[in-house]
Amino acid sequence: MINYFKEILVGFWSLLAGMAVTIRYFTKPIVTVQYPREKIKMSPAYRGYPRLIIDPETQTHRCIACEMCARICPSQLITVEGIKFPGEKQKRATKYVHEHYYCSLCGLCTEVCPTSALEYSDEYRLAGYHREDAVLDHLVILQLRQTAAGLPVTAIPSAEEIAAAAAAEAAAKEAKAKAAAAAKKPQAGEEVKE
Amino acid sequence: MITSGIEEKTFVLNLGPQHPSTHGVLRVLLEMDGEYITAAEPVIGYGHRAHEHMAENRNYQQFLPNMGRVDYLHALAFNQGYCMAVEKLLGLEVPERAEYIRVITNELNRLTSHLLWFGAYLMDLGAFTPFLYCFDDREHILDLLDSLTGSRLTYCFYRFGGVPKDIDDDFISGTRAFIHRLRSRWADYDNLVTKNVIFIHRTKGVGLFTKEQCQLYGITGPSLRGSGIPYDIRKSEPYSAYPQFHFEIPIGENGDIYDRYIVRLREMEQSCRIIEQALNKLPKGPIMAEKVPKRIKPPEGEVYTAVETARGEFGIYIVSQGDVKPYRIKLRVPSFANLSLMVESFKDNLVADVVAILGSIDVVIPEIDR
Amino acid sequence: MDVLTHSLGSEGVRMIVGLIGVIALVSVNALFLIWMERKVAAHMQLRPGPMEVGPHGAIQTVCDAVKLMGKELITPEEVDKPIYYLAPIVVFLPVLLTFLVIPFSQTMVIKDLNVGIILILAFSSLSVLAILMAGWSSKNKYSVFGAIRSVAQNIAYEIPLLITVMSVILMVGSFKLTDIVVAQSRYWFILVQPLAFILYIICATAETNRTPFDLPEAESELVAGFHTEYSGMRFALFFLAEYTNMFIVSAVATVLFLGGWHGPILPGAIWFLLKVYALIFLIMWFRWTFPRVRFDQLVTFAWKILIPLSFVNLLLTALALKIF
Amino acid sequence: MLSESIPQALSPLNLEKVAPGDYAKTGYHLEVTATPEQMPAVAQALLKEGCFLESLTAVHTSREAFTLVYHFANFYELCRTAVHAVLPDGAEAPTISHVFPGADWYEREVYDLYGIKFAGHPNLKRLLLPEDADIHPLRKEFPAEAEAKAEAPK
Repeated sequence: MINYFKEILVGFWSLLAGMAVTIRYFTKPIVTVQYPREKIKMSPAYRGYPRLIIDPETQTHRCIACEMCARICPSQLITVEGIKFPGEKQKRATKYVHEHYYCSLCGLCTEVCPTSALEYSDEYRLAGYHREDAVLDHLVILQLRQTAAGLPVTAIPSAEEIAAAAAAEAAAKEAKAKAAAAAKKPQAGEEVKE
Repeated sequence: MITSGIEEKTFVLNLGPQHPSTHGVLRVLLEMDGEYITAAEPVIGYGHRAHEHMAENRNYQQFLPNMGRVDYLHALAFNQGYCMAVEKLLGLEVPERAEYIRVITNELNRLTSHLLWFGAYLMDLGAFTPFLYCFDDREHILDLLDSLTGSRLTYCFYRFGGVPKDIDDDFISGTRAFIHRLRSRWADYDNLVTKNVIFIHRTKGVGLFTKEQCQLYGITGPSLRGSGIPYDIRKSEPYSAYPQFHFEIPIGENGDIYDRYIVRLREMEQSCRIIEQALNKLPKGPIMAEKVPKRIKPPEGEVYTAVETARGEFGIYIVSQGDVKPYRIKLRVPSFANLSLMVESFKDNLVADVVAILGSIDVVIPEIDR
Repeated sequence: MDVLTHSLGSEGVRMIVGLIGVIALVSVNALFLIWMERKVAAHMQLRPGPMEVGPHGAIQTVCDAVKLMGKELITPEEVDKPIYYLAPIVVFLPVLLTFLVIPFSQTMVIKDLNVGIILILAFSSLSVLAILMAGWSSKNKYSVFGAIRSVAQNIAYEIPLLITVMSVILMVGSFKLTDIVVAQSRYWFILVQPLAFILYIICATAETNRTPFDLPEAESELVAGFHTEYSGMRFALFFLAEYTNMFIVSAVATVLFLGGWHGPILPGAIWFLLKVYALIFLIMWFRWTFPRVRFDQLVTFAWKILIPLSFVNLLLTALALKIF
Repeated sequence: MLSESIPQALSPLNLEKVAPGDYAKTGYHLEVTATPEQMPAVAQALLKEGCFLESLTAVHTSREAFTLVYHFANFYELCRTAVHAVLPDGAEAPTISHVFPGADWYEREVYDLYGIKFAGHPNLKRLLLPEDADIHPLRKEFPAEAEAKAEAPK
């Protein structure tokens, strides 16, 4: 009988203790953020979609179209094309498209890049109305950012320019091949294929 | 096997796949006699993404992001298990500092997982408010991990041979402040939940797992420790920097829901202890092994490594045939075994207990489905 | 007005004005209560709650009501149609009728019946019939569970509720609500009947199906319980009835224990409403603090704890009345 | 010491190989090779030693054969036993789900993903894939992810 009443009292007391907690929190200030009105600054390490870095010296991107990122990407969503323009030492990207809807933001592309040409953006509003909205042309985005920062805009090579460069390169290669007729081609496309 | 018949006095209740408390897309067919359950049969696989098949078609690095998505609540443990297995295959030695960073982030991640479980479980039992208190706490950890790893949930942080980013003073002071804050909250949680008479009545003596059942079904994690078996991979098969820290393995007595609950609560405190020790003893040095090959191409062989996730033992079995792609990866996930025993313990319980038992073993359905 | 008074008599005018007043009160009150519930819940959970429509989201519930009215009324094919259609109306009408006897102040009572308290208890018990109808006709297993639970729960909790009310009535010697309030002009009955008050609040929470006794609609177990298959305005009627029921049980508690309209300075009606809303806040406070009890524990609790205690209370009251 | 008592318990079964494993390299303390037919007896012996079934899986080792891989561990002592059993394609392996009920789901999973049938299993149906699926995706002849993507209509 005593146990019966004791149990009731202990139980009742535990309920009161719980209610004391909630009423205490009732008077505390709120901790949430009213999103569209207030925004939180993203941490510097935040991984948005990867984008091309604007090199502070050359004021353009550093991509040499080596396709390392395209090969390591788990979802195979990066398309890079590049060509060696006459008079330049290295290849230069003519197309860098990122199909962001497949991206898992793993960060392997930014880590593997030999010229550290990629960084994460702090963009988190990635919703779109169409699937195509998530296809990011990084050279176009780079132009937009350059315009916003008041820097000279890097032109995207047109198809004719690319064709001309390709022809020039082919010609140069042919000349080189003739010069070293017996030499083998150095790199036979390292695999990591899909 | 469940067969339904009109003339029988039992009937079949379809719980899920869309149900407020099946924690994802789990479907359980319950054969009921009134509100009592006579048989239960789970139907899983709604979230099957064929991770094991993906593994066979990707090279070792490309499989890394998958590991954050098997169990999205304790992604870093899965990261670690996979990295450890590949490091074992390659014979890589991980630097001390990297191991410490792994332990710190891993335990923080365990805290997020347990906090989410705590909140979600109380929500299963009908109390909504603790859920948001936990999320308030959890948000602080997510901010910390965000500042380090760049993502908030499906982390892909560890790399073969170490970690890609070092922790800074802000992270260390933030972590210390968080642990202080979390400890000040235990009293509130106790008053609001642990001592609550309704909670105690809902959980004591319900959903018993005996030691024998645990052995037969291969239960691991807090569900096992609630039954009184002190099996925790962090102690039983020490890995990473865990042997260097002092911590206890909380165990329960009866193996009911209440014990599993208490085990998880105490485990959170132990995680805080581990993090504090790791921050105090954090060694200086590199965070990446020196000779990590650019192309990961392990020699022929097979390896099995196990790590302790928030839900139990995650084992990864890799068969390598000396290729850049793994020949076979098997993910031994804890909830898979735990769920198969849980179904047994549904019998002769009320439908309200199904929700309570299901929540108490903390299933993450994508982990089971893989 | 004179014409009306002439043709209907002053009593008739009183009834019509009262009816309009009640309908207005019920809907405005429900809208306010839903907003209040959201705000209470939000602030207990460290968040602001609705903030977008109107100052502090005050018009949010109006928008929701309009949305619910505009929604399609979905009728599942298999349901038992007449009962399915009838249930939302059956749940709502008795709720309206109970307002007939609630004394907001000495004069603000539509019809001061001799059996006021009994009328309220009788009509509020009807809501369980509506829940049974809704659950049974929906042909959904979850709904049936909700309905069955609701019936068992209401039967179990009706008894202690009546017995606790009896102990107050013993003290007053009248079923008339105004008499009960007038009897409290010197002191409130909560001072002499604290146990009865606690028991009454527990039973009232169970009667109105609120957490921790919200088993008929236990969200995490039964999806939405008896109103799983209802949509649009039909669902809104259930919702309205729930909140109005909360108002009624709190009003009765105010009358029985908190001295009704008695209070200094402010007019009686305002005191009455203040007390009612304070009690409603208490019930909301329960909801956002406690987990849900299990069905068998709920019934055990009623039969093994509440009913014996309420009997003890009744006996003690009778003894005390006999002695003093 | 389990690493001694388990080989003793297994010795009457005449297994092909019971040898200590290279823990640092593979994570195994004991490596056992058996035939699928011996598996119920092996499981029984390990159950008596207090082990639990950690995982059960298969590897499609070659066109003709699978290897069933069983991992056993113990709650109280660190001793992982890996049992390999080679199973020719098309053959049935006896179930161990009557010994370890936990193997029930693992065997269903292996059946689901490889099409290996387990004789005596009480409820051998698909676990992860839909019940009407007609594929066994972890067999090596199943098209790889990239090929499947290419075939899928855009």
